Amino acid sequence: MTPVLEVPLLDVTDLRVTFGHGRAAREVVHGVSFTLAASECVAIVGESGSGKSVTARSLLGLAGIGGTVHAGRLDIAGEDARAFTERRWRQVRGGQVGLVLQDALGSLDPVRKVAAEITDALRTHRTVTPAQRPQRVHELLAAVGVPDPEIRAQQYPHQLSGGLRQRALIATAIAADPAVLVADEPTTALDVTVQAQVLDLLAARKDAGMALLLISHDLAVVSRIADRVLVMKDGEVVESGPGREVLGDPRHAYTRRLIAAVPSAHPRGSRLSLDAAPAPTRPVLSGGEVVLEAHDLRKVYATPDGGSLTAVDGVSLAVRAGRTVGVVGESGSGKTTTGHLLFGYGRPDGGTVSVDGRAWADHSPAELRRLHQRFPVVHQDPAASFDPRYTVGRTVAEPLQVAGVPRPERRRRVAELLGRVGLDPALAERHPRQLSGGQRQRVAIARALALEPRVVLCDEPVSALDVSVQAQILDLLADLQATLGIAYVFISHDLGVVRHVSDEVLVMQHGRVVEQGDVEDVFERPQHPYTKSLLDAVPTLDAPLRAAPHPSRSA
Amino acid sequence: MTAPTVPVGAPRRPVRPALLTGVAFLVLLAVAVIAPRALTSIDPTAADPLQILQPPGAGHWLGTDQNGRDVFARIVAGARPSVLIGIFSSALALLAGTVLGVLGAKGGRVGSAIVTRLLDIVLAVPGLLLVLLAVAVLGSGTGPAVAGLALVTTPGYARLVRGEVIRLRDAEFVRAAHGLGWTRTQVVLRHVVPNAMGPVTVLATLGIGSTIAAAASLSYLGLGAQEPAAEWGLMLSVSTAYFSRAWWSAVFPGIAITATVLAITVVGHHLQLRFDGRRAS
Amino acid sequence: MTAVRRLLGGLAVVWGAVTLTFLALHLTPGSTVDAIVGQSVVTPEVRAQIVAEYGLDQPLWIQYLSYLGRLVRGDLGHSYGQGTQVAEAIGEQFGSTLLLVAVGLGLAFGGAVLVAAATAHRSRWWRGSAVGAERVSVAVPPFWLGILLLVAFSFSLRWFPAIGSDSPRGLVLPAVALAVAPAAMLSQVMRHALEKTLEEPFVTSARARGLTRTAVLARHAVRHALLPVVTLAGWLVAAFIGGAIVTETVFARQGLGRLTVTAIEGKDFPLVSGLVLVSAVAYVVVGIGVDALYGVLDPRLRAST
Amino acid sequence: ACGSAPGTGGTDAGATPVPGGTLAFAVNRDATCPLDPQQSPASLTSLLARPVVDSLVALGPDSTVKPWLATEWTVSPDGTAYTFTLRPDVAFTNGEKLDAAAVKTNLDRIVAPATKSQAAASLLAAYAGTRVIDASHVEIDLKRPDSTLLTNLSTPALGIQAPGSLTRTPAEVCTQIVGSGPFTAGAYTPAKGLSYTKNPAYQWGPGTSAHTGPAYLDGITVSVVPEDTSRVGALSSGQIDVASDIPPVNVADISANSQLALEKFTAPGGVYSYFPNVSRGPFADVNVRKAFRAGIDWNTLVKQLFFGVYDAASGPLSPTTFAYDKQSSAAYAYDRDAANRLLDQAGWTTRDAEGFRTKDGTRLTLVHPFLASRASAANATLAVQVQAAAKQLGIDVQTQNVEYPAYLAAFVNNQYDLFDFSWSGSSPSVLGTLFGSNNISTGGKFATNASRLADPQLDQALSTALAAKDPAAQVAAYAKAQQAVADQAAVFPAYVTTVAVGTRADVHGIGFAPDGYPTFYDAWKGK
Ligand SMILES: Nc1ncnc2c1ncn2[C@@H]1O[C@H](COP(=O)(O)OP(=O)(O)OP(=O)(O)O)[C@@H](O)[C@H]1O
Ligand SMILES: Nc1ncnc2c1ncn2[C@@H]1O[C@H](COP(=O)(O)OP(=O)(O)OP(=O)(O)O)[C@@H](O)[C@H]1O
Ligand SMILES: [Mg+2]
Ligand SMILES: [Mg+2]
Repeated sequence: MTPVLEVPLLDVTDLRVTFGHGRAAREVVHGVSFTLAASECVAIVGESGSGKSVTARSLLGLAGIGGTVHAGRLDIAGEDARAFTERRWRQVRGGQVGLVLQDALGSLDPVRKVAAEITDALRTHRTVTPAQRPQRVHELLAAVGVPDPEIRAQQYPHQLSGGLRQRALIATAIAADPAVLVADEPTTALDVTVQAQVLDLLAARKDAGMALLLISHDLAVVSRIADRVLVMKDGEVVESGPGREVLGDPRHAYTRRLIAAVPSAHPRGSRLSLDAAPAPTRPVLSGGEVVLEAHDLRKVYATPDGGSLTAVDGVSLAVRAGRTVGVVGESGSGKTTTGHLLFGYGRPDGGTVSVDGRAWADHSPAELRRLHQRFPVVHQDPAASFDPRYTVGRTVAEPLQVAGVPRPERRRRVAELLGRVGLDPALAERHPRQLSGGQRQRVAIARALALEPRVVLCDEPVSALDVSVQAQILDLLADLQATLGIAYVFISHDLGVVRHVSDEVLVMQHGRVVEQGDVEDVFERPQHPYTKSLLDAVPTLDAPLRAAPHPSRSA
Repeated sequence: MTAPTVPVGAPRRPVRPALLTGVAFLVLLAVAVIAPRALTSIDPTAADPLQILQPPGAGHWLGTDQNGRDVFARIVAGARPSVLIGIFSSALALLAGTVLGVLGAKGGRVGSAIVTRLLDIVLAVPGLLLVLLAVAVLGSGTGPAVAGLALVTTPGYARLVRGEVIRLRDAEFVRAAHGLGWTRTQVVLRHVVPNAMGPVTVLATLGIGSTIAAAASLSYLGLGAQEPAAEWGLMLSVSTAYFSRAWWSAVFPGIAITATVLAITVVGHHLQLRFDGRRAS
Repeated sequence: MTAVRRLLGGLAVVWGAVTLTFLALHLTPGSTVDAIVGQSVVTPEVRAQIVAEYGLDQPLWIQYLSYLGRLVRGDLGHSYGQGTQVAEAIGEQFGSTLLLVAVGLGLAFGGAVLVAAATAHRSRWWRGSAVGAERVSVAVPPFWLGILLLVAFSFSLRWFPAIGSDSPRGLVLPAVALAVAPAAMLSQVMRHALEKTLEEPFVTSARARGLTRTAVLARHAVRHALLPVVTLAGWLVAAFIGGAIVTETVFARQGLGRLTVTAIEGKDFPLVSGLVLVSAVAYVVVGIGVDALYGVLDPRLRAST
Repeated sequence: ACGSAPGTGGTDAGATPVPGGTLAFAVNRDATCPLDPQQSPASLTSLLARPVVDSLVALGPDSTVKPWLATEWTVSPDGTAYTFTLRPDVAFTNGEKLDAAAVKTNLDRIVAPATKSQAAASLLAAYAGTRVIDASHVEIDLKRPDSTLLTNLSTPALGIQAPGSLTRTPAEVCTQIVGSGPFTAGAYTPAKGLSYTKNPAYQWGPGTSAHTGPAYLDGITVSVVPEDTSRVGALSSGQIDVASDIPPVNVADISANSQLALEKFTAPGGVYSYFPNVSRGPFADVNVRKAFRAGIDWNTLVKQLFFGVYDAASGPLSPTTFAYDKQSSAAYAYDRDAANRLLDQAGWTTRDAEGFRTKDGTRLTLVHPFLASRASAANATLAVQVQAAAKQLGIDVQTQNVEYPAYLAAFVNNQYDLFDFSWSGSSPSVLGTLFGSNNISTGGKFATNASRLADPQLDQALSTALAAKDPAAQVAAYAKAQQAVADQAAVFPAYVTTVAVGTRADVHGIGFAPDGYPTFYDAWKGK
């Protein structure tokens, strides 16, 4: 079988996508070209907002509301898709090209059973007789590695874990046996173990003859599975070629920066951003005094069915001035809850938390309000933590307002804070939703820094960002710690990131701490099986790829 | 070379000419409310038995009614009570609804239970019956009509506000605001209430219209504003009896009501988008 | 346990509504016996008879307690004005109003779903004119709309009878007049919800599976759009029962609405209370039904997983 | 009585009645006790009971009394005993026979307090008892002479219902009555109405009717259509055959429509009037009352507002009433200058900023409670015009819109200066109802003298009239009474209550009772 002789399943030349009309028109994809053949995997990587998803959706005629697609060539299995009627498109969608949308968790209708979603595809493309459909649904679920498919098929999405949902979504996409599968970030928001399972599944389908267009910001994932890689930036393909070449020997500056920014490749204290200034020297504060201390924390939530769920179960930890405590663990293991309890939000159902040696509960409401100002939180979803009516300036100024800083002084300080997190002070006039994800993240950090914080809770501050933006933020935090002696509690499911920033780490599972200690000890010599499985599942860039531009990390 | 074009989406904001017309109409309405004399010098209550049901013409632009009064003058004069009924009762209901809604969500176990029950009770009694009762207790006229209509519409707003406040209570940014060091009350006033008001204000702009319509129904049942006062709902309800002979005395007040409501909703919708900051550049 | 609590809550609402009515009616000026007698000449014996028979000489709180006592025993009392048992007077009219409200609700829901589905995310013109029409509809006084409908479809075109409660055809115009304003309100709410839903990734996913627009609407979007509507159900029921008062008058239908007007005018306390009771019970029942419906529409809200 | 009123015969002249068919009739309101006129005072109740209930006697259009269930009667010389001979062949539709005991059962029931009769009992104010002489002879005894008894006996209120049916509770009788009339009634449903079926055995029609034997119509359905537009529309679109209470504004349309016909009937009795309260405020001064009467051009108002359908009144009684006094009508002429002079004389000489007259710093203000929720559109416009016309005289009429209980309370508790209504009644005895000093509300009790006039001369004339057996003497006494009312300016008559009933052109033979409601015994539908 020689792929060269075959007609490619996808043949795209000079794809352009515009949103809006007339003067409001904005082209977001500027001439993307590639081909994809059977049993091949092409991966698109690149900056957030660079047009990866729009490109993917355009291949199914679903660029988005208000989108117009132009292309020099857009052939699907040898047929010119530009001439497709809506009817023909419907046959192609799901039938010839399956799509796994970027937002996996929102891609299954919450009010419909999993089986109904898969059956839709079967019904539309008449792959099997109505009588055979239930059987086929089970087969599909089994094929994507869902255990107990008969039971799962009858459940609703909210009754499935993220990983199961992700796999069910893939099942809907491949239900009608499309020749091509477009998978847009199929592993975001999954913890590493589940991520590994999904990638294995996609690799298996590919080996079985399916063409795969994979979009990801995770270079390690891409390096494992892709035959060819396209690197996108600002709507253009800046570099393309066989995966090994592009990742191993990047030519374009942006590609280089991307690869450099992968944190697991760097030891603590090194800079991630290529274009950043050298790191300030980090004062050694190994024995800083204990600021926050938790002992045997417990938190129990009532579940809707009348039962209870122990979200945090016997957690103890101490945060010292100028140090970083990392918290890792699978989704729902109690990381955020622990952080909140530690920072005095909500009462624990057991155990104690003390700040400077005194329990939160022993402080008067007024004292509490004053304390909280010095223990700010960067929330897991920063956009949600801003009042949607407020401008950036007002958002950052709010803690100052609470503290009674006069208005002109506030304005000055806001400008200074924004500058500090690397944002243009002119952004103060904008609303947070008009910023990019990375900018928003920095606004949250600027707000946290407004009143000389002592400890900052950083809850998944980088989970949704591409590596280059992530790098900027991690560098900033390190700089602030070095200059101001701030302590962090750093929550993430990305082990590489945690390893990069933390002095000490907690590994959580089912509300319990399964392992705890110095970050290097834990990551190099994991004791607990769960920690081991986490570390084993971490995809890594192949050894040769780590070569440039930094030397591989030394132990 | 063009490839398939995906259907174009719907507009997210009112078309400009509609907005301009709406604003212009509201300005006119404001003049009618503040200085009716500026629009016409005819006395709206000057009944003349010899001028009954004259069709629109030179002497009377919009004709005369069953009492020989000038319809245009009455529409101008009727703007004040009608608009005030609509606006006052909506404002009253909005205020009461907001306070009750916040109490219902944040008034503690007992407080919120009491508030929700009270709202349920008011909702459980049919609206028009409540207004009838209010009018029966307070007497008929504009004041009681405003009170009655406000009473009826309050629970709707209150429930909406309550729902929003409960939703917002757990919103990340409200928790964040607590963390910034505001007191509970400050958080409610600065963050919760302003954000809860969005959907409610949409309902309230529609509410102004439906209140004017409801006030008209009251007049129809003989309970709202009364003759010889000029009030749109009253004009409409009285003139329906003369419909077969004098369409103008029924149609023009109807147009006045409808146009007011349209103008308020169009402009209100626009203001709300502004308020939300969605359009800010 | 929740069932018991809900039942108690419902009882509290019914009790509150009845008490509110009692207070309001007894605060209104004018003596009850005059209201009963009306504009007619009665001998003092007749007057005394009326006072004694209805217990009008008792202090207010005794009248209240004895009324509650009778209610608990299931006795709604005897209407001053109708001269019949309240239960009987209401029973006679109940069916007609129920039918009207049910058909009206059906029309409002159906119409709103259709209009919202047909215009959500459609062209500026198409959607804009629907929105405009809805705004106007909300502001049209129902009696006025009723009369316009009569003039157009009954007197001129003669498609529908103008009056009467009996024939199914006679139900069309009143139901439409009753449904238009709530339908317009509903349709706005639904379109908003539909448009939000249509932007959800699961809709794009469904389309990526090859589903038609209609299939997407029917299988996914409509169900989500119904959720906020269900929230409004309590308000809707109240609006419909209230709206029936005017509609029944305009279309000369028998029913509880017209009975309500008569009862209030005549200070017919037992009858008014009976009517409030019916409406409160309807409200509570609908509330409970709606809670159940939530679960059907949105499995996330079902009690057990 | 099913007498054909003058003017109604025109449409059916020469046509031969066709039996059969069901007549659809729409009325404009509900009554609380719709079928038992022995309990209910509503005129609708009289209308609805009439097809079912026969009376002892019938009243002709010329106020002559004709036989009906009673073939003949005698009055004792002192006027306190009336003896009736009953028709032998009359059967109620429940199978009972009409006899003297049945008459006694009915009359006794009317005056029994338990019946809570709100009008009928007052028609028997002088009733002492009924004596059964034998099966076909019955004597009604009175406490004092009452020349209106025969007229009153002709009304449905004193009609004879099947005695067996009266053992039910009053409430049950309210919605279902049994009589000996040309129709039997089904049960009444409020807000909906009822239907009647022909009584095929009927052979005892009143002496005033055009035919004898059973009714022509197979049945009648009555529906309640309060909205004027709907009622008129239903008639013109053919959904109903007859509509009651056609508003003046629609009269011209109906007359002009060849498919429709209009039946008009000017009821005898009181006219639609405004009454001044002579017991308090500015109207205590007879000159102010006279000024108000003369200063408003009632004639023009009525002609314009009611599109020429109603006639202006000139006196408290309608011109069709027995003993109507033309002499005294001169007092009701319009004279604006005289009115202003009278007001000046009364001391209301100064004017305030709004142009209203004042005296000693108080404005000439008249409180006018108005029941907008029940007023017809026509009466509502009249109120507006009266207010506007009074304003031109410098009088501030404050129309207060109130709800029914408050309206009644204002009346009963003497908290008004002006009150408007019409009081129909087929005999001139309404003068006593409206102006007799014994009919003034006191002690929170409703009574019908709205002007609260207590004039000994008037009272004297009224009791003379009641006692007089000779019609000429009655006419003389009533003339005196009408003159007294005019002298006192105790009423501002507006218009003569005119009943306008619209019908399809193929409906014939609708009659009018003297009280002004339509009757259907002679009615028939052409093909
Ligand atoms: N429906 C739309 N209407 C208008 N603009 C859109 C729409 N969808 C995407 N865009 C814009 O197109 C650009 C490319 O978006 P796209 O979703 O393809 O980015 P991406 O490369 O997938 O980024 P990420 O890594 O964050 O998913 C962005 O600037 C985005 O704002
Ligand atoms: N307010 C709450 N009520 C009930 N259960 C809750 C509540 N908050 C959290 N939980 C539950 O507690 C558990 C721990 O949640 P937590 O948010 O701490 O997890 P996490 O480790 O931060 O997960 P993720 O990585 O997804 O953010 C989860 O099962 C969650 O569903
Ligand atoms: Mg994307
Ligand atoms: Mg979390």
